[in-house]
Amino acid sequence: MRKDLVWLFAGILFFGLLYLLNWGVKAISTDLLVWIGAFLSLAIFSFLYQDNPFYKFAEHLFVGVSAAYWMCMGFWNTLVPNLIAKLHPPIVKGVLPAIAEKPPEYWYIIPAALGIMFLMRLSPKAPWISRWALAFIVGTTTGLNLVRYLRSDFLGQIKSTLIPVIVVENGSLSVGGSFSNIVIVLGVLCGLIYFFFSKEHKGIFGVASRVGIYILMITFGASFGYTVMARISLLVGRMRFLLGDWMGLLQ
Amino acid sequence: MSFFETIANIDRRVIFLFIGFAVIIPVLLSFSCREEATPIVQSIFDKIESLPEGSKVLMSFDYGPSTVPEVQPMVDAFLRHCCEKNLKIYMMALWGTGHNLISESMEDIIEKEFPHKVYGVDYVNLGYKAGNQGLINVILTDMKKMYTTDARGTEIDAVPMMVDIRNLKSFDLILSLGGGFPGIKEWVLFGGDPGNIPMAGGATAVSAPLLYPYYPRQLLGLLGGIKGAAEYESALIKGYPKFKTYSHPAIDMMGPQTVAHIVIVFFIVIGNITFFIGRKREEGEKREGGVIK
Amino acid sequence: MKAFSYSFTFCCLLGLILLATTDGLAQVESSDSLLSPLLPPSEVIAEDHPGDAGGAIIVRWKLSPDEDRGVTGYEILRSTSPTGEFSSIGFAAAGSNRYIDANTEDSLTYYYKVLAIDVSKNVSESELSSPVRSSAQWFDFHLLNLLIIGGLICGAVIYFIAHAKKGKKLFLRKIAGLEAVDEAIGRATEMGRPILFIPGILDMDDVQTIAGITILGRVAKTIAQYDTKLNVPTSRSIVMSTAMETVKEAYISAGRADAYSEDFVHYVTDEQFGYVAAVDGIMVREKPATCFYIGAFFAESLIMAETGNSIGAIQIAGTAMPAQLPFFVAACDYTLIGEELFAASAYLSGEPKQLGSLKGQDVGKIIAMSAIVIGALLETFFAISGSSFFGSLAELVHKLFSIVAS
Amino acid sequence: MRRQIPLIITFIVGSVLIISVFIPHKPFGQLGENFSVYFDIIAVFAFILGAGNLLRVHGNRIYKKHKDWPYSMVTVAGFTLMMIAGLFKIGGSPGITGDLTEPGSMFEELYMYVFTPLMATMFALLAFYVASASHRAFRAKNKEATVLLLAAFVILLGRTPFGVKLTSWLPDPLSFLEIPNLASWIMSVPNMAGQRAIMVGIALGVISMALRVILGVERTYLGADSD
Repeated sequence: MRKDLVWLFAGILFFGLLYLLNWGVKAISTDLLVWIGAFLSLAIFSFLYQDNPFYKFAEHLFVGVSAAYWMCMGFWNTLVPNLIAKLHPPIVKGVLPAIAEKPPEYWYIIPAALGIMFLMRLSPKAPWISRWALAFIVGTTTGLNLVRYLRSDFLGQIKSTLIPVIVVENGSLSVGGSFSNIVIVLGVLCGLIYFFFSKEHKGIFGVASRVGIYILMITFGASFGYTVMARISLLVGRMRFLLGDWMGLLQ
Repeated sequence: MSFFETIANIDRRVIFLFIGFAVIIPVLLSFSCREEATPIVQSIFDKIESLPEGSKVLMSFDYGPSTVPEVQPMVDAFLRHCCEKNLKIYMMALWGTGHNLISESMEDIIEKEFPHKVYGVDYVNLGYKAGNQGLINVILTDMKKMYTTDARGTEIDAVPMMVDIRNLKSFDLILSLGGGFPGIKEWVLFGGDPGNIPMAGGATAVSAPLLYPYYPRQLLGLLGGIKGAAEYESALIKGYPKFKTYSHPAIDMMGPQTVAHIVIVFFIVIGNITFFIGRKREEGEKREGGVIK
Repeated sequence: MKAFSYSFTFCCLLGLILLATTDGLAQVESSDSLLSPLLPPSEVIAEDHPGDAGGAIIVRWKLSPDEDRGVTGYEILRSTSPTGEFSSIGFAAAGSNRYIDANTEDSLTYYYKVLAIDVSKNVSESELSSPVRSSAQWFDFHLLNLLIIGGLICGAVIYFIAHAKKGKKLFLRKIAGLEAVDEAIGRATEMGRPILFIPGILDMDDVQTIAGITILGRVAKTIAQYDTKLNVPTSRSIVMSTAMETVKEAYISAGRADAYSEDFVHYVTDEQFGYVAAVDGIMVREKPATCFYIGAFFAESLIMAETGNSIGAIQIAGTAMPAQLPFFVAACDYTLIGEELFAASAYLSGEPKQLGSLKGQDVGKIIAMSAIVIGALLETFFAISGSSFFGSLAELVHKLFSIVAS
Repeated sequence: MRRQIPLIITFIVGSVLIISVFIPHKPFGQLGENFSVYFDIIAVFAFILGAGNLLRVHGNRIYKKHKDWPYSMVTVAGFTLMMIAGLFKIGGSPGITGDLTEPGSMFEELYMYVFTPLMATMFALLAFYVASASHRAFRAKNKEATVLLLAAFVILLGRTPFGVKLTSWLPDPLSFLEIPNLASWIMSVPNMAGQRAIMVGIALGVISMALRVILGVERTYLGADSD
């Protein structure tokens, strides 16, 4: 018998026993499903110490269950209503009565054909056909993203940087406001200079690119620091489940 | 290995252990630390505090279930404060998901904790209307064009507290809760600014930084994430000690978060101290080495 | 570069003029007339909504002269015949002088009327609009600025790609993360440990994944020359088959078809955290000497990078997710920041054509920087002097960079 | 020829989509949306390849008695169970006509009690990793690292009551130096500037990368590296 499996089974058995024996104890949960959730949570947490049979078990279960989850979602939420029901509505009469009455839309034959082309990878004779579907996907992605990024990230961000570097408020100069705006404008300019590829970062250009790096470092430090609290709140949530819902230690 | 080296190369599992305890212990003890309201939060509290009885407050529920943990505590605190101050509360939603959240908030806070409040006189649910910023644009000049009934289907002029409402300018304060789109930004740009109406809001921690630029001119205050909510809850408890016995989920969340935060800050400080001492020593050794050679 | 600055300025001006002419709102006048019956809105004009796929008509009118005397709003009526029955299609608030009817059939002719309504529910009806039909257009003039700026940048990129073909040598600055690729692969070979490549968690419909896969192709070509195992777990089926194809070709073109194995690339699960759980497992069990994280990442970035760090792997990351960059910068040895990710495959290819495109990107940066400098200066002059000349110039630069949804 | 056709497809699809942004007229206006729908459909077809690969990898391990083969059995079992529960909509009141995530169905129960705790706990590991990463990375090793450290430290402190108290004694004219104010200034000014520079750079990178792909200069993804 393998040692890791012995440990795994012993652990599960122990957990099961605890579950069975807790019937008299008032606080602890009696819900088997909560116990399963608690066991899986602890199994994942155990990875923090080191890899072990419990983590391996939870990880492999997670992979299997979640892969199937997304496949079922794809089947029922995309394939059936957006393809089968469009091509031949009566087929889905049994599952989606509301859609079954609509007239068929035959141009959906195109994605169906592309999907089948993609599967031709498996064919021993013409696997290269799958590249046509792939070329379609890549063409779509690049075409759509080119314009999307140009719009919101290029034009949009530049537009928000068109700000006065001297701020006048109620007729008088606002020192703080002006300083902030100067930092924003110079910060964006220097940041962009840092990204220059085809010019050596030397002289004035080099100085600006150094400033650019510092601005980026402030950005990274600040965003990191800002996120820490949100990450801890996730752990608080898990602990409340373990200590409260499962062990009943919280009122 | 010297003491400093040991600390500098500390096994990360030790840090994990500290973080674990930093969360478990405060959760077990329901430890909460006193949050001091920062000016950006206190100014909202002061504003509501300064409103005379019967003032009209419009609350827009611009969030969905995924951000409920962060935003709901803010809503609850605002509702309690307004009810306590006998302000008239008008609730609406720019988000479809906000509709149910209004009903739930009414049930959980107003109906349960302030049972003497009368629907239609002290508070009203105007429900969700589509249109995003366009909706704000219209109600800036005419409220009843969009809201011909309340969410319960009562004709709008039959709701007593709606009689003297013409448009957004009829309100003394607008509170937008959410932070996504549409949300606080749209309220500022299309409601607060053009109508010159006092505005404040509560946003998720992620979206709050993008709203800071509007404070304090266009937004009189802003609650950012759980921390902002906790600060408001403490301001409320400070002003009205009776709320101490009420639920304060944000403060409860903050306790463990703060302790864990401090542990992280502590480790950063220790890491740097040992790093510098280590480097000094290395330099010293190098120099000595040079002499011997 | 000079030529570009000039042409940029020229195009800016051209665009501004065009933009300035497309959008003119009618000036509104109001006169006081007391105690007379409510006066109707006048000059109702209905036109096809420009720059759309049809199905919408804009109705404009001159406000009722009684606007200040309690007009609460306008009701828009529509009919398909001038004498037929008019039905209400919507309201506009007081003070507004246009309404978009987004529910029209392109084949029908419509007539519009606008009613003014006041506090006491009096109504007064405008004259009939002239007949109008909605139609679809072949060009959306609201996006002219997008076309101009996009055209300039794309033109620059294409120009330098074509230019580079002629074999002109380009200077390119070093990118530390890419310099380290060879060393990282060599190290894995020396240690006899595998190399892990994570192409992000998004599908092929994200351009970062495409960047990740191209870099994988280049990296795999180098790896093929050593006897090192490559492990590419993917979280999307399409990414899996694309990566398989890419790696296989890389091995073939390196002349090492024999060393390629179908097991290099494998699918795990579409679920974000399920995928991370599995990747973490692979890391602690196979102990790769080098980890690449190149593509689109979310919260899982730090979970992977910290686990990778704990096993002592050299880590090279690259992403254009601004929110995840801080974590990679903190936990990895090298990070390709944003734009560098997309430049990486060109760098690694070493082909002049690809490298030329990078020079085109730099022209884009010059455009961005000059726009910011010009715009900020104009805004500043306007703020100080209050002069309407600078005000309107600043406004025009704003328009050039705004995306107006009509 | 086999190499040329995909390149032509990419070129046509990519350029038509770019042009279609400016042409509202049918059928161009809708192309982007339609093609995204196509993508989702192709992705579902591709699941067959993904599932096949997953089962092949774990099947091989079981067959060859790889050292972790019992765990592979767990994956296969979990996959099969969830697949049957989902495809046949087992449990749940209306059966096959109902919603996939109908409360009470086996699919939903597995999601709630197996999937969710695993997901939430995996996510919660971040709290630990964020601590170990900051301990290691936030050190004043050089100038850049010092700037990173300082920015992070001010923001971190600004979010604890301790940090607020630390500087609350500052007189009013210096109130902008109070840590919470400093923190929000960093967030909304230099941080924003950096974010913008990154985003503008990314946009340019995407544009150039997309053009290289559309023009067929970059073709690695097709597995065709050279001409």
